[in-house]
Amino acid sequence: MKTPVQFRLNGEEVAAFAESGANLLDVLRESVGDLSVKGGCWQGTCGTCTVLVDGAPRLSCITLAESCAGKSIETAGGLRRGAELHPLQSAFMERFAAQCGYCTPGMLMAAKALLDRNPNPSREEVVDAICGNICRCTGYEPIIAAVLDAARGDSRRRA
Amino acid sequence: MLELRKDIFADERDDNLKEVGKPTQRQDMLGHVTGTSAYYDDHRFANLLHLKILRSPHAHARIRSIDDAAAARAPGVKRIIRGADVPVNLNTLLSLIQFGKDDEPSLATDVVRYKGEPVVAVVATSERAALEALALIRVSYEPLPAVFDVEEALKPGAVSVNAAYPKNTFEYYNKYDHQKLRFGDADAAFAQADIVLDERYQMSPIEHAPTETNGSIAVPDTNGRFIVYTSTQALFFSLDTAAKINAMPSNQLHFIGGTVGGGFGGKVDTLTEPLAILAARLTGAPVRHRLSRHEEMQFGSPRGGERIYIKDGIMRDGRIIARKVRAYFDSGAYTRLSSYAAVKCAAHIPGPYTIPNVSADVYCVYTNRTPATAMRGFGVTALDFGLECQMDKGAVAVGMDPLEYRMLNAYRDGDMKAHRREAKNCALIECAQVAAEKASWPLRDEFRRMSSRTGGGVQRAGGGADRTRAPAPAPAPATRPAPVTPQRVSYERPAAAPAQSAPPPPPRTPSPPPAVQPAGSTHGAPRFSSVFGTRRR
Amino acid sequence: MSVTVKTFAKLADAAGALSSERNARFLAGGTLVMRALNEADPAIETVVRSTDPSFVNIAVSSGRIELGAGVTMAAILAERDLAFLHPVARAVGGPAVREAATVGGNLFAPSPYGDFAAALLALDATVTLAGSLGQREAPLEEFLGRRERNTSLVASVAFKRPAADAFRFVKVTRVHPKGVSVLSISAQLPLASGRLAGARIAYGAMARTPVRAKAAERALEGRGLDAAGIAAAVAVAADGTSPVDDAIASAWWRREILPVHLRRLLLGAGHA
Amino acid sequence: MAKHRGRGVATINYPIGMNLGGDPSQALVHSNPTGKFTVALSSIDLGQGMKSVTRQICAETLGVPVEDVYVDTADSDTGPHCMGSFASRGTHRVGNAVMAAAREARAVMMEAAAEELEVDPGDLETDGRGAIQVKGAPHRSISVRDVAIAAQFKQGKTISGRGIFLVPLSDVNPETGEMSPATCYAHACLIAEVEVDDETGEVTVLKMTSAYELGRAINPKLVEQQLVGGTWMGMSHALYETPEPYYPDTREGPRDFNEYLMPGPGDICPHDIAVLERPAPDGPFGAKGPGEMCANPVLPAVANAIFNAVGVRIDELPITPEKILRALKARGGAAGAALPRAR
Repeated sequence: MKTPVQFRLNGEEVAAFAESGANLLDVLRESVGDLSVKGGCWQGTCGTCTVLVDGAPRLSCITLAESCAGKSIETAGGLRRGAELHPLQSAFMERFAAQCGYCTPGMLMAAKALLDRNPNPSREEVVDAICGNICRCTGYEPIIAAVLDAARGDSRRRA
Repeated sequence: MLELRKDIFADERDDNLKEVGKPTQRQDMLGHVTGTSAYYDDHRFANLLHLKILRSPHAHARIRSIDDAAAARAPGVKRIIRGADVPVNLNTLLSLIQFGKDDEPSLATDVVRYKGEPVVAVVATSERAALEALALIRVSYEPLPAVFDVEEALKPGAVSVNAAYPKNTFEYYNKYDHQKLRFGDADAAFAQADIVLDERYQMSPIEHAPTETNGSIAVPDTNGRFIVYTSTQALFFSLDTAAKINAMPSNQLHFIGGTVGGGFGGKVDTLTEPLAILAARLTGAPVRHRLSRHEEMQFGSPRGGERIYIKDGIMRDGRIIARKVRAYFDSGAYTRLSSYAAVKCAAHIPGPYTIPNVSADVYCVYTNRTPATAMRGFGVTALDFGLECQMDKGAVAVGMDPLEYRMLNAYRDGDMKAHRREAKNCALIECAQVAAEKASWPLRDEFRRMSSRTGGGVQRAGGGADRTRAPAPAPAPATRPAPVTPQRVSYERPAAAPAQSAPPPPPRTPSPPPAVQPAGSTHGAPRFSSVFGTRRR
Repeated sequence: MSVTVKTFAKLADAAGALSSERNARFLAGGTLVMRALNEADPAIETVVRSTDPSFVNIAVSSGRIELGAGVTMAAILAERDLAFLHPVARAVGGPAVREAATVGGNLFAPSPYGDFAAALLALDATVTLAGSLGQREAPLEEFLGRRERNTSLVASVAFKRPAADAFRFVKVTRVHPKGVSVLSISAQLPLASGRLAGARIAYGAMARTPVRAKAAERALEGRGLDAAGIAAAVAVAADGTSPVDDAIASAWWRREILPVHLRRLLLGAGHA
Repeated sequence: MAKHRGRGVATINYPIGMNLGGDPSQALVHSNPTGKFTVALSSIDLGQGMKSVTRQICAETLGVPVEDVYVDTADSDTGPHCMGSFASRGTHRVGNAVMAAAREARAVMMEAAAEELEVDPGDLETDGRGAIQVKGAPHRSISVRDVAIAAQFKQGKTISGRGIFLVPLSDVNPETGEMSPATCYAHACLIAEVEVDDETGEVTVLKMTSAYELGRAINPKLVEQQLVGGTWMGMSHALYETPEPYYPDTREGPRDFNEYLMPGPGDICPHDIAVLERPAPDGPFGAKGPGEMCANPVLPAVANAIFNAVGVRIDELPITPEKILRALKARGGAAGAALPRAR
């Protein structure tokens, strides 16, 4: 049984038919076609699929798609404004904060959730913001540094 | 923070380069931060089918019967695949380079040899439909005794795990049940040694845990070809393996990959492609075979758990005159790549040190667990753990600073290694010097003057008298090591002795016994503990 | 066979559906149920939800605190009046999980999860259950003892506000800052003129469900938080616990370090 | 309670490429009609930076800016054979193949330029900024773009090259193990500083200091990525990771990232790294490869630091707090640790 779901994705109204009980991750990737959201576990344990729902970070793999009806969803695919990168994207580039790149979209969204609410976080607050996101390549340090850079505005208009 | 030490070995380099050596941005970085890098699963197809695997609940069992009738009738199910459907249902990864016998089925038919071994594949219109169908399959097993410990598996009368290797060991050169390394005469040297240190080390299995699990999508293409989008770490390795198992000419397969969400060795085994391709052939539709995280954690091949015994013969002056290693690679139920790792391990013995008498026996052993495979540092990581813990114990035993003990025994250009090749392009000593300097680790002058180049420089270290002296002061962080000037050592480093020759004589000047722990100081050798000697009080 | 999702505006109707529908599970934050759905758990045929505002209501008065079962860890962290519970809420997953994980869901989280439930145990919380026959209250401890057999819907939990600085919490994990419990200790230590009266101590991950440390509580009764009082409690710290071996830690290690961390908590050392 | 600090060291080397060799890689390099180059490979980039390293090697060899080179991998229809991305073989094996292909392409490019400038190819040099000029007479130059156009539309030359690199397979003597495992080795020394809680066995890694010798660092930032990430993985192997917590017993295997333990962002420590470059005689610009070996010294260095801190040796990985606590209890606490008995 499929149910229609309507929500805003990165500012645009989208509608999709979701399998009853489907998670938001599968609906975004398979039905809507936003492939910037990656799946890592479908268990709610790796953070790879992190998106923002009404500004709050959510694990899309354990979020019931139909519970997002009428809500505003942000994904990494919507971070860039035209050709201009979001400061977090620039900072991640400058700090070489991605290797395989698979956890990066989720990391960016987890970091955005923090900076949207707290523009001047401490290192501890940055560590807490990304602690639900697994990265197997970088050792986290470059990611923490990049988020702190972005908060300080060190990387605006660069990259 | 990373510092390039261009001053060291500068005479061996031409640094007049325009692009090489520059911190250029990664070609793929923009794609990564915008979420536009295309991994294997970022390709969409109409009518995509999903393949899921029914796995053995037993570590070792005979399959009596399989009833998949109900599953075949379940909603959304397009095809059930059994071992008999697999064109070539026996393979070993390294058969591509003629190494080892075919020993592993894609789908078990008569016996399952580890918990999680694939038995039946279901192809359905959704993952959920496939998973629900799996729950309807009834397999009748006759449980068999299992073996999980590498040394238990080698005992007479142990359960035989792998039909191709009934004695539970990989067969080397159609002749030996393990890889040998023989250099000098270790046993004779132990008799001459002041100290013999015999220790056991156990590596843990490790899951690669890439954030992207293993997976592939096989898509029927025009003219009978198949396009395969894959997370493989080795494109043609996987293509040729898939072609062999599907009995297809390799040019009917078009593999596309190259952007992979981490691998670390866990995406070499071609775990998903062969069945995805077979399913696509049998259904005529695109098929995705993606491991769940649970499958990746428990049934995707891990780094194997190696058990390593190391026995050193050491002279009081710190020279290691003999090293004997016995290593067991836990290959799990099938060979995959462990047979290769065992040879690589043997080649790495005795580590980056010049030891005149070396003997090693490295076994690739079968047990009833998930087959192991390559992982970052394959064949070496566990050995280095054992060797470097052993070096620490040796240093303590002779009362030497652990770093100076390593530098004393470190290989230099021109030294003969145990696998009978001359060492060249060595740099262990320089790494030790730079790390010590950065960490304010006290090294005595003669050690700061040492060199990896032929001979190795400086007066003999670790001699009797100066070991009793107060710890050398730490070099000021700013100081650079003295310029490296190649010169011969003034003492005879143990020569690479032929098998029959006796080990080198003990040092002329008698050495005092191993230094004793000064009361109240921290643990480890006296000079070593000077670093933190007062910290705890 | 696909799942049916039923959403109800009224909690009572949701409760009714939960008890009447076949193989029904209530979906709160999704950390447990959505994962089960993703794994095609055959035991779930109907998913019941509720949009009842009372379900996410936080009622804080000077003496009493009531939390709707749908209140998330993030909502608790946003509530200044609940500052004493912030360390507990922050110990539940990363930020994204805290946005999902609910008070009610935590009562069902299998060990080694369920640290918030352990904290509620130390707060002597009661659970309000909505069934087809209306609502009833039950002590949390009693509820946890039979949670596997529970068919009614947890509507809310309530407890007396602890005295200022009387509540302490420590969670021991291998991974920082986010990690699954090796164990957690929640303690309510009401001091009256230097003496403890009605101390409550509860553990997470030390048994099949969160459990009270009654022996330690008794040992502290009427004593001060001095060396002697603490030593008496620490001596019986592990009484009544039955930890298990799991992927996080062995029963042996849990038992060994429990007294150490209880002592440190009582000394006010907080998390090491 | 008492917390004890200690330092431990390890020095290691690591063979570059598949053991015994016999692991070829190929590369194709060609220019489009306007002088932009494509490298076609079947090698895999799983995060280690294969695309970027080979891109820089190709640009350096051709003598053009790195922006003018794009690496296309991995398509089995267009990319020639590569053994795969493992065994720290990417930079060394694939890098050499790309270098060979780029040399061949460069030779054609220089011939075509020479024909346009009416000089001997031997008298020409690239300026690395997209032009080819006469040695000593930079005013007599032509852009790579114009050379490519001329080669394609006027001279009928393909500015392209093929490259393969193969270390011939070594025999192994079954009796003695005599063999040629590798042509070059990377080296490292790592010092780890830890703090151990002697009441719980819990370990905190406080700092790492290291020196890595990698031949040539083709790209220092990518080397840093490998070393920082790799030492995190080494710390993880040392203290946390196992899919079989009760090995060799197979029970209680982790199923997810909550149960599979790895250091979180709150568990990491500062790492002060030095990189040394002793060029490998057969490496591309002397490069070896940092990929695998960077994790290896961390495991023993941490184990040795724990011994230095509390006097117990844990010889079984991972070094869990439980193992340390059991050893401490067996030894009667952290104080007064005796030296290990040597026979």
